[in-house]
Amino acid sequence: MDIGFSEQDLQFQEEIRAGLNGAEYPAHVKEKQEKGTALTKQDLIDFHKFLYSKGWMGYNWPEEYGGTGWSPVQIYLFLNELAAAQCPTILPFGLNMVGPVIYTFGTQEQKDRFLPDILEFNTWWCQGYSEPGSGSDLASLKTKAVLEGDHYIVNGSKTWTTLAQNADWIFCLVRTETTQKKQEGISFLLIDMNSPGIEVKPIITIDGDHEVNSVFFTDVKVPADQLIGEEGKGWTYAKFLLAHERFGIAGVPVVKVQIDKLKKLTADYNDADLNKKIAELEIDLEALEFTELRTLAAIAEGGHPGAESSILKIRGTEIQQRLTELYVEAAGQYILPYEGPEGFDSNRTPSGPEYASPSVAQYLNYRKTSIYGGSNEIQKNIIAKAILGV
Amino acid sequence: MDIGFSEQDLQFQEEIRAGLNGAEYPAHVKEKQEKGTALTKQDLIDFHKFLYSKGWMGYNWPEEYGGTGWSPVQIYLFLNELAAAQCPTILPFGLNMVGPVIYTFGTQEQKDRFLPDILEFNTWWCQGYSEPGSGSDLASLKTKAVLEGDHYIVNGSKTWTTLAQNADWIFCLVRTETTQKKQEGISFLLIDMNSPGIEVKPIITIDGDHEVNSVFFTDVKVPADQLIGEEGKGWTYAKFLLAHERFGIAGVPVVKVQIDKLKKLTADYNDADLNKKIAELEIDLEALEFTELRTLAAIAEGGHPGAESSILKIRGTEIQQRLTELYVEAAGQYILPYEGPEGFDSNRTPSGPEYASPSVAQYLNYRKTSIYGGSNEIQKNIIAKAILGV
Amino acid sequence: MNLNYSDEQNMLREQVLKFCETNYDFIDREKILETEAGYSQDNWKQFAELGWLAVPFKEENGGFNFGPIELTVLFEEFGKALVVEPYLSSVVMSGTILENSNHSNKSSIIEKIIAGEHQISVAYAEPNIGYNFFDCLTSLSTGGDKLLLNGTKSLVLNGGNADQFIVLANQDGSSVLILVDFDVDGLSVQSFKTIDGQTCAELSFENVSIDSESILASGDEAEAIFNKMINVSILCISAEAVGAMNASYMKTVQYTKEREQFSQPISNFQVLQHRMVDMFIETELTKSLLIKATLQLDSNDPEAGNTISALKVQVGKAGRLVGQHAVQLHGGMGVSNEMSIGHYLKRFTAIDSMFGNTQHHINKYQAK
Amino acid sequence: MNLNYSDEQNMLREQVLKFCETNYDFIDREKILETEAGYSQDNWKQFAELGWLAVPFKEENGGFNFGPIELTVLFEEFGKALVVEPYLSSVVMSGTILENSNHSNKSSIIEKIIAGEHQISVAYAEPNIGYNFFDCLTSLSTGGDKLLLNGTKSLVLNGGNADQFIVLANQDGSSVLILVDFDVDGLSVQSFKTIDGQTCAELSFENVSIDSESILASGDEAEAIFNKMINVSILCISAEAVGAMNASYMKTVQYTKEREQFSQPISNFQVLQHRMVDMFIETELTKSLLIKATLQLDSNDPEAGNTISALKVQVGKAGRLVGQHAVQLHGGMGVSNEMSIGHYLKRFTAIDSMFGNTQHHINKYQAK
Repeated sequence: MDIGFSEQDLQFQEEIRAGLNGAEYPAHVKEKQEKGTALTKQDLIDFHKFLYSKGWMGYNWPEEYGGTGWSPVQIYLFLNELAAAQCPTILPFGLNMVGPVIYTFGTQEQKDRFLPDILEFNTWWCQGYSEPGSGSDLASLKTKAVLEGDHYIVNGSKTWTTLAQNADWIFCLVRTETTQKKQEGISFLLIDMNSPGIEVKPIITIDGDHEVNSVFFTDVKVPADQLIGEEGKGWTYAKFLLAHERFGIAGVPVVKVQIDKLKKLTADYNDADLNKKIAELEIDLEALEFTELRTLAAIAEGGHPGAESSILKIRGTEIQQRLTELYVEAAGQYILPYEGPEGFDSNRTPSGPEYASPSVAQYLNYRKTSIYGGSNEIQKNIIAKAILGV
Repeated sequence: MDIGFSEQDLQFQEEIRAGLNGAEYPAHVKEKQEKGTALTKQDLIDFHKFLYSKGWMGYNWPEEYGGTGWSPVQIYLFLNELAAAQCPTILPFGLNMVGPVIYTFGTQEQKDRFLPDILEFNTWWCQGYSEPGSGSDLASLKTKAVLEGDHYIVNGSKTWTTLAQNADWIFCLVRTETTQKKQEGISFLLIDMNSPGIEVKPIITIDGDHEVNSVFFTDVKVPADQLIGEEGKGWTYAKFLLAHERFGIAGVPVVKVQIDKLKKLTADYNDADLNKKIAELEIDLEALEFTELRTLAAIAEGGHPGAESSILKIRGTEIQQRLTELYVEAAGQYILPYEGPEGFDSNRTPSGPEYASPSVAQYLNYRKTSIYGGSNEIQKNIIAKAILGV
Repeated sequence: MNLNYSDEQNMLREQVLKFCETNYDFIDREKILETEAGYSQDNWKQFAELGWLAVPFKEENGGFNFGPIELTVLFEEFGKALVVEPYLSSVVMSGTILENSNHSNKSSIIEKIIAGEHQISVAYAEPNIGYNFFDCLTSLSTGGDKLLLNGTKSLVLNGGNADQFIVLANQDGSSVLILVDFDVDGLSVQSFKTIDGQTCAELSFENVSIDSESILASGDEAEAIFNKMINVSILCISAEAVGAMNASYMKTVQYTKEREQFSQPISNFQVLQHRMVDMFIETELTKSLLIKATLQLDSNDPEAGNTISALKVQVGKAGRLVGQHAVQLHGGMGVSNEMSIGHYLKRFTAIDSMFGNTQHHINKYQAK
Repeated sequence: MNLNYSDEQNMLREQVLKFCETNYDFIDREKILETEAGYSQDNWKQFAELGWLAVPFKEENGGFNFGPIELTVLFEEFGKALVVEPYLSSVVMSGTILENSNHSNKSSIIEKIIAGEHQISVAYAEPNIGYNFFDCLTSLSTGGDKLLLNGTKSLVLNGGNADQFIVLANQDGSSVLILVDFDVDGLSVQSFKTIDGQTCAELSFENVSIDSESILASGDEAEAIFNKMINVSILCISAEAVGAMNASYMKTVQYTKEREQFSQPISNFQVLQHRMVDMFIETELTKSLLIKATLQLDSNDPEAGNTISALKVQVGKAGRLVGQHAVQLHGGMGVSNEMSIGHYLKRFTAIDSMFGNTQHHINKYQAK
């Protein structure tokens, strides 16, 4: 065991840092990052295309599929540098979710067709898992796909679909068969969002933002070769994906940067109570960060993310939520004026700390983190099974 | 609504205070209280007999059975004065547990036979509920009572029996019949601890003290007229008793005094962190105290202690446990030397704060409070039923 | 000691409850939020007609001479329905200061408030002083033979709708409370929506000319009156929080009994049951401290200030717990703006932030 | 970066595990606790024969030249079995100071320690200075042509069995570390059992004559060595805590699967399941910080001190949570002295109190 970074690792870190500060980095994105302005769809596309241009997009993919094949330490350093440069979060839907499913369970044709576009960010993916009737209990889903000739006909609806309004493709869990056991009869289908019969309706969340959507499917025709793996095996792929999704969901590098920011923002007040709460959060974050490194190392040794990834999801989202609470506490009464997703009109901005309004929006928005991706209660059920062996 | 105490109430308070400071108060008990020395069995008897001599013993009993018939406010004031004078806790087994069962469900003969001795503290009672196999699940108890002529023959064992080593009588839940439904077939029996066939074995708890015991019954003959109410109805009486027991279990007056004591003990250090934790505990205690008053008031209006008494049990024991943690925190490393139930040899006492060693013993001992009297998890199940209406 | 509400108090509660059931379901409220004023003038008129606006005022000023108990009854019910009408700012806050001041004209102003024709907001907060309201930079100074008011006041509740303001300012190092018309020269008002669907304004005073009759109180008297106002205000929003907690856990219980997952209502899951029990317990404990503080304020108990701090701490913690659990147990629906449940969380967050947050009042209580 | 234990380290773990399985079940331990010394001299002899006492020492002093990693391996396994032998005091604490000192005789003393023939305890705590060990009142002063040691040292681990003491004292406002024989004139030793079944002593020095060769280090050097000793000691008891947490949750899982209530194993109850999940999570998180701190100490990383504080905080909180939950889920059996489970809680409580408790290290970490 040793904790040191090798000469190569440090050089790697330098390269990433230089790249993020280099001329190729999209200037309009950087400007907005620094100002804290919201990014547009195109900004995000430009950012991801920049990553691709540097060869970094497949940071957690095997080389075989165009990935970097980086070591856990390199992945760790890469994500830390992105966060330190206040880069946008890499969108997980293509890269961390459907991508690994396709390269693990897809046909050669599917790999050739979809993986390059994911890496190049030519396609924006979204996730069609939850339904109005099935949140934590995914297996109870009702969206139906019926095979007619060489097409499936899909009817039903999905909900809480993040950024569906921007998406080109959606990966869906659909029911292809009704069986006794709810987990059976579920299939994993890739659907073009431009297909006739798809309708996207916004859901406004309590922070006032439009991030999630309902997606309705009415007689949507989906070519049968867009089925992943076998019919009825969708549950297996879904569980594989969920375990991968949990990974990185801890958001450690971003939280680290945000804690430093909070410390700077409140440095003048020197509030002992707040400072101690921040210290306790930092300690928890250190523990989580090293737990993530241990998990990464285990995976690099050929392990598979299991119950450990549930720890990352649970504790990661708890820490994220606590951090938003500390921002709100620091901002005090100045959280009151409501900014809205567009930000205040520059001629009409309330006084008080500038971070106040975004803080409360973030606090409200982040309540979702303990609900999505399998609620934290479900994660605890998963761990309970694993440690109790029942 | 109004919060003020009436002239009579204030006069009543004065009377209690004067009584506790009066000449009749057993001097040897007072001396030990002030020194913090452990009280003997005889000390406790003397204290209770003093209460009886003042006419205060039946503080929460109806006048009809020799009680004081005091109002909730008077009871509140009485218990506060006892705590402020650092009196021993009134033993609940006779007064708060079996007493109300006897006067509510007993025969006239049983009332005449047992109640006066409880009030006068001529009999020390203990509680025979838990068994090795049935803790939270009381209804699964196995101790058997078989009617033979005018006697029951009792076989089985009870455990966690507090102060059984001092007791003259034990009230027991016993199985008189085996039925499908576990709650049926249970009866409520009063047993003389001097009966042949009873054996008491100490259980030492993690603080090193001998407070609880196992009680074994081998062919113990119990006169049939010591059965309370009807055979098979024991479960009803047990639930009635548990609801009464929870009441007062919050221990508010004692905690209040102990918080003040902790503040005084640590005043010199002026530890801001500790002081804030104490303040938060005091706030929670204020809320609990007024909740208890509300419950007392509701009972005085003819209500029956139900799910509310579970709040008192849960929150009361949580507060008690947190207080012990604060004492341990305040004492720091000086908790290390182990005093034992007898206290340090006066010639061999470690330096460091005197309260250190008792603090850690109390901390360890008080882990029991969230377990006994129906564990806090069981209390939450009870409330869940009540509020969910299922 | 007597812990029972009087018949009159119970009737008042019934009346408010019925009003909210009839006029204040979630859809009604949504429509109100979309209006420019941010509250319903019709409702306000009804509040006046029902006599609610007269509740805390003395009889000599045309009020009902009711006290803290009746206010908490009103606010508990307001809290359940998330009422956004500016009762706190226009009746409680400004009313408390006016009644305790020596302003020659106060009776006639109060009469107009009671009639629902006049609204006054208190301007106490500023951008850089946090919860230390008396450290304000807004100052009243002598310019020639005139008194001039300069400075910025922020977070003025319902300020965009106010006809007058009561401004806390600093005059030569001592506090003053000044009554200012909304349309005086040199005052500009900018109104914002708040996170919980209400409104607040920022006021900027530039050499606003003040005549000495507009000074409601000054020095120690001003601070005493102001503190009294803060205490009553905390009591009212705490009562509102208790109502909102009640509604939150009741709605959550209802939802979990209806929502099925894994082929059963999710209320079957013990972890969720105990979570709801915690919500219930915190609600009850908060209600207890609310009653204690109410009765102490009612009887002018010198301990009332400490209990108010204790209450604010409990409201902060319990509101957070109840609000967050309610959202969590509603799952995705909890974070949707179209369900009421997330709006309770927003209101709890706003309430915690006002008049000193949880940590502020822990420190205040500790230093008692 | 490499997070795998070496084969050698895994073998050491296996060896300790096997030893404890064979010689250290709960009954064995109970018997050891009842002895006068409070530990088993036989075990100590075996520790020496197995080479464990040589683990942290440099080769030049007859040691194995192992580092923090091997120490944590040992202590994790000790923690699982609640081993009471005085490895911390007699090997880690005194060994660290000796090795880093310039004492002329240190090699031969260390050889005797490694052979299991000699025990030294470090006397650092005092009755009135809390965790500020350098503020000690025990002083080394010049009396005529002699150096005289006066004062009281408390909580000296295993002090009743020590052949020598290393005493932290104050000499003209600067720190000194002094080696003192247990039987010198003017030193009295009083031994106590500790709450977790170990022993500690109180030392009283009355004009104890010290020759200058017994001074192991002084001034900044003494403080640097002392701090190093504290860091390694925290690391060792943290590893012990991780082992104890592991054992606590595994035993709890086992118990809940066997214990039936309401006609089913209590492991069926979701609330208890999630409680055990929390125990598991805290154990894993603590283990992570333990590894981080270990590797930083191993590589002399200047950040190591902060991570040690973070670790001590995590150990304090997690130990409390795991220990308390374990007792609660064992019900009455949890508070019985005849079950091991309550003894883990006692050890967690002792560990939290040593070398700075949770709050102390939060403050230290915050001030970093």
